[in-house]
Order: sequence, then structure tokens, then C-alpha cells
Amino acid sequence: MAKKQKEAFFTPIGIDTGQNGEIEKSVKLPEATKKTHKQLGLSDDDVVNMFEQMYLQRRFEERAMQMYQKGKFGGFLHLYIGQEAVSTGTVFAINDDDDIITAYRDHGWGLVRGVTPKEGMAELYGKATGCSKGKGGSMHFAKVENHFWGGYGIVGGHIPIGGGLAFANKYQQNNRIATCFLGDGAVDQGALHETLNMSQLWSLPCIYVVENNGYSMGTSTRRHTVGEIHERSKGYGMKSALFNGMDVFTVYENMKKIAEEVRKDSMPWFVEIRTYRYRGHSMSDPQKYRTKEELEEYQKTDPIQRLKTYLIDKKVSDKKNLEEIESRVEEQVLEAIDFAEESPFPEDEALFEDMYADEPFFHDKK
Amino acid sequence: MAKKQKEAFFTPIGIDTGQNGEIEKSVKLPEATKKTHKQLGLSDDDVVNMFEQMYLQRRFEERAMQMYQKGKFGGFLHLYIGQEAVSTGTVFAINDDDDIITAYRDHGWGLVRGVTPKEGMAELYGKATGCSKGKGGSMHFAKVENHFWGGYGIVGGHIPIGGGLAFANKYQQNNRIATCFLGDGAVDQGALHETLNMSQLWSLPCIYVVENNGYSMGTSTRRHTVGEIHERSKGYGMKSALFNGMDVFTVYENMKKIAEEVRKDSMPWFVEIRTYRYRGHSMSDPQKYRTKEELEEYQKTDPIQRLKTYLIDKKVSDKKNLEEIESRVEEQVLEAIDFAEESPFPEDEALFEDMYADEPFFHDKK
Amino acid sequence: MAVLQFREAIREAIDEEMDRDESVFIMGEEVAEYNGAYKVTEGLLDKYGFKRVIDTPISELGFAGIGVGAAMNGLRPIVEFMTFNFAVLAADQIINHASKARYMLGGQLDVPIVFRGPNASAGQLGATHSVAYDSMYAQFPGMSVIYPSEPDDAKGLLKSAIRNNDTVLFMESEQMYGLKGEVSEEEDYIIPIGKAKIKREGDDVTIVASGKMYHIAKQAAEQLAKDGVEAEIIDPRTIKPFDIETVIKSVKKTNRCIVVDESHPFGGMAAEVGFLIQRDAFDYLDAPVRRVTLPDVSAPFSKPLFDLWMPNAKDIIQAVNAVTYRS
Amino acid sequence: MAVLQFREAIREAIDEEMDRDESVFIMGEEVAEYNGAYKVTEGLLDKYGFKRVIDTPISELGFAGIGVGAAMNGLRPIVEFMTFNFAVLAADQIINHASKARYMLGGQLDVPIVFRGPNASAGQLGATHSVAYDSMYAQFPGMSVIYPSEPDDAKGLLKSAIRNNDTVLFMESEQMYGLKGEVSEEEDYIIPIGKAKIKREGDDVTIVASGKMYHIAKQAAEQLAKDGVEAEIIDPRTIKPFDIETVIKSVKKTNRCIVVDESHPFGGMAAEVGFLIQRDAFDYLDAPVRRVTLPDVSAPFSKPLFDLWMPNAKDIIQAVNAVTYRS
Ligand SMILES: Cc1ncc(C[n+]2csc(CCOP(=O)(O)OP(=O)(O)O)c2C)c(N)n1
Ligand SMILES: Cc1ncc(C[n+]2csc(CCOP(=O)(O)OP(=O)(O)O)c2C)c(N)n1
Ligand SMILES: [Mg+2]
Ligand SMILES: [Mg+2]
Repeated sequence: MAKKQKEAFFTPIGIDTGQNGEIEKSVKLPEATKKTHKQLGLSDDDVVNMFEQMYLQRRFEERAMQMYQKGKFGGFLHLYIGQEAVSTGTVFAINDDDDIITAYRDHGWGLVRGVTPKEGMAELYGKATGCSKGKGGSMHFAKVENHFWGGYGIVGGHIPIGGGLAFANKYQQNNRIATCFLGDGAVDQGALHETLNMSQLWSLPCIYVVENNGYSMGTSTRRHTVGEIHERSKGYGMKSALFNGMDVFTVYENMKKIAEEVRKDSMPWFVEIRTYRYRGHSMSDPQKYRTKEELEEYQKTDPIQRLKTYLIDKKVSDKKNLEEIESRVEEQVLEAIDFAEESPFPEDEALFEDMYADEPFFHDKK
Repeated sequence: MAKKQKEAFFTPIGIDTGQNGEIEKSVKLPEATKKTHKQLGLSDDDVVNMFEQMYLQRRFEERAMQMYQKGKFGGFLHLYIGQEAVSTGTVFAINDDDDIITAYRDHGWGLVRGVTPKEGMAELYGKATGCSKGKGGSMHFAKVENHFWGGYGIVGGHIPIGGGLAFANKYQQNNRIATCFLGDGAVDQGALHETLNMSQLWSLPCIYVVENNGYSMGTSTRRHTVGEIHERSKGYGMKSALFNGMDVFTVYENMKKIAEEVRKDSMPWFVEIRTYRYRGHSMSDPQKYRTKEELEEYQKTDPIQRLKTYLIDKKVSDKKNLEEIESRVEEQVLEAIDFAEESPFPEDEALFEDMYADEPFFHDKK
Repeated sequence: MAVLQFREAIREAIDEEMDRDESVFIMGEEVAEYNGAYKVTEGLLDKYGFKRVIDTPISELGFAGIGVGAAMNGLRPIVEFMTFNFAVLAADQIINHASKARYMLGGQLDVPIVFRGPNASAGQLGATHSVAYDSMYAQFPGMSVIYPSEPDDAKGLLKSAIRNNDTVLFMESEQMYGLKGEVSEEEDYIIPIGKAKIKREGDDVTIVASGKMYHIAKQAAEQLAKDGVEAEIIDPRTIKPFDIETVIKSVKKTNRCIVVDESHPFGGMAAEVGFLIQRDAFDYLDAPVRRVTLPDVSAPFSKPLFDLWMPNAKDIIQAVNAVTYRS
Repeated sequence: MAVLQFREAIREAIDEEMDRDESVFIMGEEVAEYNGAYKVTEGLLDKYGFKRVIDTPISELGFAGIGVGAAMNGLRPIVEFMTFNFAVLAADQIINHASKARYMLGGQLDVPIVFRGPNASAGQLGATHSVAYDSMYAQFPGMSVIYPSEPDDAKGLLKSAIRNNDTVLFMESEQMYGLKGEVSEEEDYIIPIGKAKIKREGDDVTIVASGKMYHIAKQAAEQLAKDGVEAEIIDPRTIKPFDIETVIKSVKKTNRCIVVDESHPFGGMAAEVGFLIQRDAFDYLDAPVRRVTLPDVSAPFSKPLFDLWMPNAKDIIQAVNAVTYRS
């Protein structure tokens, strides 16, 4: 006999109504490090450089967005704006020949790992001069010669590939480690589970980092995944960490420590970095799932503004110098746009190029 | 510069050589319950019935093995021998209309949930009178009218399906729960991770039970999955349990408690039951990965022998009575073999039957 | 006749069936609170609540499997994939479970499930977001594959799909969601699965085209008509079961056939239909069957390359010219 | 010529390539300590150790992906699936990653990986263990698909596959592992991918058959010869790239063709080859191309049903009788 229960529903416990505009904050930012750059072993030049790198990522994307809105290019455009401390802190923390792989929200990663603004912008435009020759577009920035293995568009698909990069490093005993960045949404893919198990089983030198930016498209983190993400590694006995991703020093400090440990003992880590995505998921997102107030709250923690204030407060640099950097970056980005505009599209023959490293073959090609 | 490390290898830490016949026990049996059947609320008849059910599973498979070796039928044959306390304890613990789904090692489950020995044996023989009309064979025993949803051959494939059974129960508010049994090897499939997350997120009334029988084919548990299996649920905040599966009372006690809780609060559980597979993975397995001594050690904990001793010691039954049951079961199994032998194979038309519930269609059928 | 967008026609079908039958529910990524990535499910959460309109995590394999289990156990799930490109992760549940469970259990259970979502390319989304999967699934027994081209077909066929007691894959197109068309206002409008529709009559050549390809075939036919060539366009609507009789009948009249297919060439629907025609209407063919498909190369992002990659009306006209020996 | 079992020929190819190139390694379920579920990798762990012969958990998607990443980063993985039926779980890595990554990154990296294992049915293993996947993967650009029928082909082609710098699927058969055949003892014996082989000459009809189907085609041809019908048997050996030229040349001589294919009929290799022949050799055909395939139904367990399900020599003879108008 069916005992009548409360009406069944399938949504996380305690979340049985729509949000109706209420804030349901999914990302609680842990405290940032208190250390100064000196204490972290960073030189003045380093931190000014960090600022420039972050500012470049920001302006590149803000301009890209404008160009997209003007209809200059098509496809998806997923902006990294707000998350720049993660890419920047990481790249400064690891070695230049350590491997990086990420998902489709990849512009920041590309720029900080050597995709030039020109190559990047041209890629968005689908031009032959793009970093991926216009074949990939926004989701597939890459600079393999610099060990940036690219952005990938199947959520979670690149996670085992990241493990494979680490596998090859261990196999070749080349002293490189791999880092694999994924979104909070990607945490729910089975590929993660399989990869964590094998990574721990085989001690693969890989850091799996979840950039928890609060949302998987329109779904806030706690509506799509249970518990605390960083605790997911518990069941595998894997080392884990959780830290603030709105402060580049915090990212730097933690990633450096972890990377060193991984390089030493070849044991993988599972890391949750809390950050926030300022823009919609992609350009078509009306963002009804969050309020302006929520967004503004996080924007107060802006990583670029924060570093700028620090640089000025600590007299590492001054307003004028930073403004010069900003103009230089702005210039660079505008030049990149000109470059992209003026670059040629790929020739028709390019359609059949780059498919194969060996003798190409195309079934029933006219 | 490549720093030379110890030669890389990809096998669990500390296991860098083959086993060469050494015992590497992968299943440490937790202690069995100390309670008597009365304390567990089981009547004398119940426990005698439990004995009969377990003995039936054992003899059915021993005879099936003989018939297989005689070449009476083909396909895979995965024997459940040694694990009978798990199926039996569970079926006695849950309601008759609670749902059960399992993998291909499914004969025991079928028999204890109402697949008659005749229907079972005929299925192995591929006869029209089999529980699945000979379409499924050993891996696809099922008795859907009794809420046994069958055995499935893709490792891990049935895990989300188990979650779906629970989903439908919750949706229909029918007061039924679902139980989903999987092997230790199946733990490594991504489907488990995805299903656990959604089950916890949506509070699906499902018990996911790993029958950790020490091996996934020729790979001992700790060589294929890291940490303790029951701890895998930690990262999901899911309730979990670990207990002995060589003692039917222990299984009964725990499954009963868990089932009651699930029925009440609709929250899923993740359970590891430690047991042991006496026979090879399937009939073609030379079993070089374990020693005779290891096998014998576990056989000393045999669940059927244990219950028999209990019944006699506690004077619930006596030797004579139990021997009568044994002969009756033996008879039943032999009759089942006769039945299978004499049953007709499916008619040729049956090839095209049972594909569709609606109007059948077959592309380009002559 | 009401004029509806493709997405509205689909929504109406879902809504009507949910209204009609308590056991129908829909699950998928962003289908509930976000109102659907492509707004197909807009308003359904408000109407039916969290019990029957369910947001899933990004766990294609897992939620497809939960759908299969729910279907076995008395429900009628509609499982939305954000696109069928992502359903590759769930292929095991579709190919090894949904479409096979009934048979291997000797008919003891049914799997009345609809897997739906956009198929094939949606413009410049790159190699991993642009593949047509209708032909691939049609290869395997046990499920219907529907790929309609117009709102009316979509509504009538989706309602059939939801009522069907077996596994159905229902494929749509991001690029067609906004397409408007007349949709029957008949109460409980049902189109049977497996029936092709002759959407344009003509005596000179038969063109078979479904989904998005139907629209370029239509363009091509209009062009050709100006040149005095009257094409008969057959929209199979369902790829599996495929209504080959209607095609063969038309070919016996026109003696020529072009199959347009958004798959890559090897073993796509075009190959299959071409094969069947030559085998079953060999003596009626005045020219070999030709096909227009994607080339055997992945989808490029760059606009001009992408345009080159996609089949278009010109390609069809060329093929028609070849079979009518006008080129 | 040495006489080797099919499994031995495969093992030799792996062994020689591992010996030759440090970057080649093999991973998969039970490949190391168990010496392979079908003993293909027997002895390799002893010879190459845990670094290069690696047992994986049952995580098809995960270890396929680890293989892809390792291939990008300088290694040459051989990833064994216990059967291609289980590789469906890894389809995302094969279809969306291995075969596409190079293109979408504009050629910045290579993915020199071999996915191998048994394909299609292996006797009475039921619906989920019996499907032929060669045609399915051939549908997608970016990878070679090899399905050899004899030890010699297997050895030469697998060595080519391992050296190939792109994604290769290499399909075997549980039922052929014990099959013996002469294998070239040539040092470093390589057969180029993409070349069909005429394995029997004849003027009356062309029979195209690969993998296990080649052997039933051979039986059929022997039967037919007694009746005075000389069949030419072409074993494509690689399904993709498909050597259609060799087939067309033969058909121009025999004017008739049967394609035998262990896939289900819709869009299988048989459909594709039939389509191409009618298009490119229309005027040479004295009869339509026919095919012999599985029926469009899942694999049953029961022996008599299974036998009915599998294509056999009689089916081929019937098809030949039809195209030679002898029936
Ligand atoms: C397998 C797969 N499923 C669904 C999608 C569609 N999709 C693209 S991004 C996205 C959300 C991912 O969120 P998250 O991982 O948190 O990354 P973020 O966008 O926040 O950077 C979804 C559902 C996809 N690309 N791949
Ligand atoms: C997806 C998939 N991969 C591989 C196999 C082959 N296989 C069948 S059973 C098995 C071992 C499973 O071990 P476990 O889950 O521990 O169950 P047990 O056999 O011990 O009951 C393997 C590898 C399969 N059937 N399905
Ligand atoms: Mg996110
Ligand atoms: Mg086991």
C-alpha cells in the first residue's frame, strides 16, 4: 500500500522553489593569503608583470565581447572575466614546461601561456593567422609549444586527457607535471571519477583544479553537485586543497607549494579554487539565475583591482606606471583587433588540412 | 633538465612486482553479527528457509557448471558460489516489492527472487522456457513481475538504471525502495560517480551495494581501486556501511536497518559487503592470480556451512531435517536439468520477437 | 492552422503529453529553472513543478541511465540532451541498455523513453559540436530515430514518440528552433512514426532530405524549377524505421534520385537509401543514385571553411544536373 | 613463412613495436598480470614490466582518455578494450577527442594512438557483447579502422597502425584468435593501411568481406566453385580508408557484387560499398549489388537463434544466385 508522502520532487534538498531572484550564493570565498609578494618570493617586477598579464586577459575579452556584439565573428564566446587570478597565479607558480589543459573558457589561459593577443583575436575571427589557424575558434585556444594543450568543448572530456599528459611525463621522467583545470559543472562527469582513481592508483603527477565559479551555465554549484567539491577527493585518499581564486597571491602560493610537492612525490592533488564568473555563461545567457546585487558583491573582490590597490599601497608601482601599462595593453589589444580584421581567412584547401599527421585520407572526396 | 627518478611504473604503490603466487588478500572480512535469529526477529522457519534458499543457489550452480563442462550450453557462465549470503540476506530483509537489479553474476539473485530452477536452467540452455525465453542466457536472468529487474552484462551499466528504478518509486510514491548490486570492479566506472551524485542530490530511495568479492576478473580489489570502497561515498556526504557478507544474519540485519531508513527518509546509501568468489571469474579463468590456500581460507567461512552449523547448534533444525532439505533441493535441480534438456528451443520466429512493445519494425527484413 | 516556431511546436507536444499523462516527465541540463538552453522547455517548470521538470547535473551517461530505469519502472521519461554531440557520453545507455534490455530479458519489460535534443551542426561551434548522429543510431536495432524538418512534423511526431512504448531518439536542430511553420490545430495531433511525406511533387528527379537538409533541398528545387526541372522532395521524417516504399515509388516515376544527408558520407542515411534503391529499383534507374553529404572531415570553426563544409543548394543542383545528364 | 595463431601474430606485432620504440606501451583491462583476457598480451608484462604493460581498472572512458593525453604528449599508446562493445563507454574520447583534437587545434599536436580489441560477436554472449562497431566508427572522419581476417594481415597492419601518427582502431575477433595462418617472416613486416587484397580470383562475381566474414565468404566461394561459379573475394582489410578502387576494378570484370558485413544492415560498410559501386560503376553492373548482413535485431543468446542471426555461407550463396540470376 502506498503511504502518501509529501509530493516528490527532484531538486536538491531545501531548494524546492525557484530562486525568484533571491541570492543563493554558491561560492563562499575562503580568506586570501596575508603574505606579501616578497614573503612569497616574488620580485617587484614579477607582480607588476602579473598585473599586466591579468589586465591583458581582461581587456582582451572586453574588446572581444564588443567585436562579437558588433557581429565581427560567430560561434560561442565564453568569457573568463573575473577568474584571471587563477590562470595568472598558476602560470607564475608552475614551471614553463609544466603542462596545462583546460575547458572551453580558455582565453585567459591561452594569453598567459603565450598565445599572443593577435593570434588569439585572429582565432576568434576564424582567421588563418589564429593560434589554431581558425579551425578551433574561441573554445580551442592552444599553444602546444608552450605546453598549453588547449581548451576543449566537451564538458569533462579533457579531464582524462590531463591525466594522460601527466602519465606521459612520468613515463618519460622529464620532471614535468601536468595541471588540468575544469569547471564546477564538469565535476559531475564520470570521467573525473575514473581519472581520479587511476591517478591515485598510478601516482600520476597531476593537479586537478576545479575553478568553482559558482555556476554551471544557469545552475548554481549547490544545485548540481552535492557536498563540498574539494571533499570529493576524500574517497580516493587523494590530497586536496581549497582556496581563494580572487587573489592572485593566494593562487600563486598554494599552486607553488602543491606543484613542488607533486614534482617531488608524483602524487596527484584535487584542488578547488573558488572564483566567480562576472559575465553570462556565453553571450546568449540572460542571467536570470542571479541578481545584480550578487554580481556586484563579487565584483568588489575583483582580482585585478585588488592587485592594483596592493601595488600602489605597497609602493611597488604607482598609479602612473600602472596606467602606462594599461594603455600599453589597450594598444596591444586594439592592434590585435586590427590584425584579426586584416588577416586572411583560411584558403579553401585548409578545410582538408590538419586532419592527419600522416598521409591524409578523405572518404569519397570529390 | 630531466632529473632521473626511480623507473616509472603504473601499478598501485607498493605493488611493483607480479604476485608470483603470493597471497595478497584483498578482502578483509569484518566481524559477523553476534545476534541470534530470534534477536533479529527471524522465526525458525525463516532461517530454515534461508538455508534452503542458499543451498538451492549453490547446488543449482554446481550442477550448471557440470552441464556447462559437458558442453550442454555455451556462452559465459559466471558463478555466484560463495556469495549466497548476500542475495539471501538481502531478499529476506527487504520487501517483496522492493526492486533489485544486479550485474551478470545473477543466478543467485534470480533464484531467491522467484526465477524457478526450471526457468533458470532452461535459460542457461537457451530454451524457450527460460526466464528470459532463452534470449538472455546466464547474464540476463530476470523476473520482473517479482521486481527482480535482471542481470546486466556491461560492467557498471546497470548502476544508473538502479537509480532510475528508485527515481520512479519516489515519483510514484509507492513506498518501494530500490537496491542495486554491483561488483568491486564496477566501482571504477564513471557511471557510479554520476549516479551517486544525482541520488544524493535528489534523495533517491536507493541502496547501492558493492559486493566486494576480492576480484575484478584477475585483478584483486586493491590493485584496481584506491582506498576503502565504502569510503567512496564520503565525498558525496552519502550514508555508508561496511559489513560481512559471508554471514547471512549480518547481511539481513544491516540491510533491514538500512532499507527501513531509506523507506523513511528517501536518502540513498552506499554499502560495501565483503564476500568472496570461490570459482573463477567465468568458466575460462585459470585463476593464476590467487593461491589454493587463499581460496581455502575463505571457504572456511562458507555461509551455507555456517548457517547449517548454527541451525544444528541452536537446535533450530537437525541434521536429518537439513539433509532432507538438501535432497529436496538436489531433486529440484535435477528436475530443472531434465526440464531444460527437454524444453524446446525457441522457434525461428522468436528471433524477431520481444524487440518492441509497440509495432515491431526491422530495417530491410527479407 | 496555427503558425508556430519549431521550438514552440516541440514545447506544445511535450506540454500536451505531460498534461495528458502523469507518468511523462522531462529531465536534462538546464531544462527547468533556466527554461531550456534553447528555450524549448520554457514555462514547463512553472506549470509542472520540480517533480516533472528536472534539472540534471552534466552527467549524460548517468541521467540517461536514470531515465532508462525510470522507463522500465512505469514512467515515460523525456530525456533532453543539450545536443546529441554530448549524448556520445551516454551512448552505452542508449545502445547497450535502452534499445536492448527488452529483448535480452525476453520481453519482460518495456523502455518507453524519448531521448531528444538538437542534432548536427549549429553554425560555427567547431568539431565537437557539429556532428549528425541520426545515421549512427539508425545502425542499431531497437529504437526509432526521428529527425523532422518542420514544426508540424515535429509536433505530431514528438507526441507519437512520447506515447511510443519503445526507445525513440528525437532529433532537432538549434538552427531550426526559430523556424516558423503552420501546425495543425487538430486536437491530439499525431503523426505516425515511420511515414515519409512527399513535400513537393515533381516528375524529373526525387530528392530525399530530412531535418535541416530538407530546407536546402527546397531551395534547390525552387532553383531547378526555374530551369524546368521538377524535383519531387521526400522528407523521410523518420530515419528509422525508414519509409523506403515511398521513396522507391517516387523513383519508379522519376527514375533518378539524390539523397541529401547531414552526416559524413561513410555509411550515412544517404548510403543506405542509395543502396536500397539500386537493389530494389535497379531497372528503373536512368542514372546512379547520388548523394550530397558533409565531406569526410571534421567541422571547422572559420566561417568560410564552415560554409564550404556544409551541404548547400548548389551542391544539390549539381547532383541533379549529373543524374539528369545536364552537366 | 611461419604458422601463427591470430593472437600470436598480434602479439608479435606489439612485441616488435615495443622492442623497437620505447614510447610504445600497452594498457587495458587484464592485459598485464592476467596475460590478457584472450591471452593476446601473454608474456609482455614479464618482458616489459609494469611501466609499459599496464592493467587498468574498468574505466573505459578514463583510460581511453589517458591514452589520448599520453599520445599527445609524446607516447604511442596501444589501448586494449576487452571488446569494442565496451568501448561504447569510451566513444566520447574516440569520436570527440582522439580523432578531432588535431584538427581543431590547427595541427598543433598529433594523436598517435591505437585502440584495439575484439569486435562483433563471439558466439552466444547476448545482445550487449555482440555488435560490430567497425562501420560505426568509419562514419566519422579522423581515424583509420582496420578489421583484418588473417594472421598475416593482422601482423602487418597492426605494425603499421602502431607506427601511424594518427588515431587507428584495430579490430579483432575473439572467435578468430585461435585461427592459424601463415605469417611472413620478413623482418619488419609492414602492410600499408588502406589497401584491399584480392584473396581469391574469379570472373563471375565479386565478394567483398572482411574480418570473420571473410572466412564464410571463402567457404561460400568453395561451394560455388563446385557449381562452376568463380567468385573473386576481396578482403578490404581496412574499412577506413576503404580501398574502393580495387573493388570497382573487380566489379568491372565480374559485373556483379555481394558485400558481406557483420554489421546490422542500416548504413553498414555493405551499404556504403554498394552505394559507391552503383554510383561509380553503374554501367558495368549486370545486377544490383546485394549484401549479406546481420538482421536488424539484437543478438539472441539461444544457440539456434544465434545461428540464424549470424550471416553464413548459405546466405552468401543465395545472394550470389540472385545476382547471377540462377535462383
Ligand atoms: C558533455 C557536455 N555536456 C554539456 C555541454 C554544454 N555545456 C557547455 S558549458 C556547460 C556548463 C559547464 O559549467 P562549468 O563546468 O562550471 O564551467 P564554467 O562554464 O563555469 O566555466 C554546459 C552544460 C557540453 N559542452 N558538454
Ligand atoms: C564495460 C565493461 N568492461 C569490461 C567488461 C568485461 N568484464 C566483465 S566482468 C569484469 C570484471 C568485473 O568485476 P566485478 O565488478 O568485481 O564483478 P565480479 O565479477 O567480481 O562479480 C570485466 C572486466 C564488461 N563486461 N563491461
Ligand atoms: Mg562553473
Ligand atoms: Mg568482484
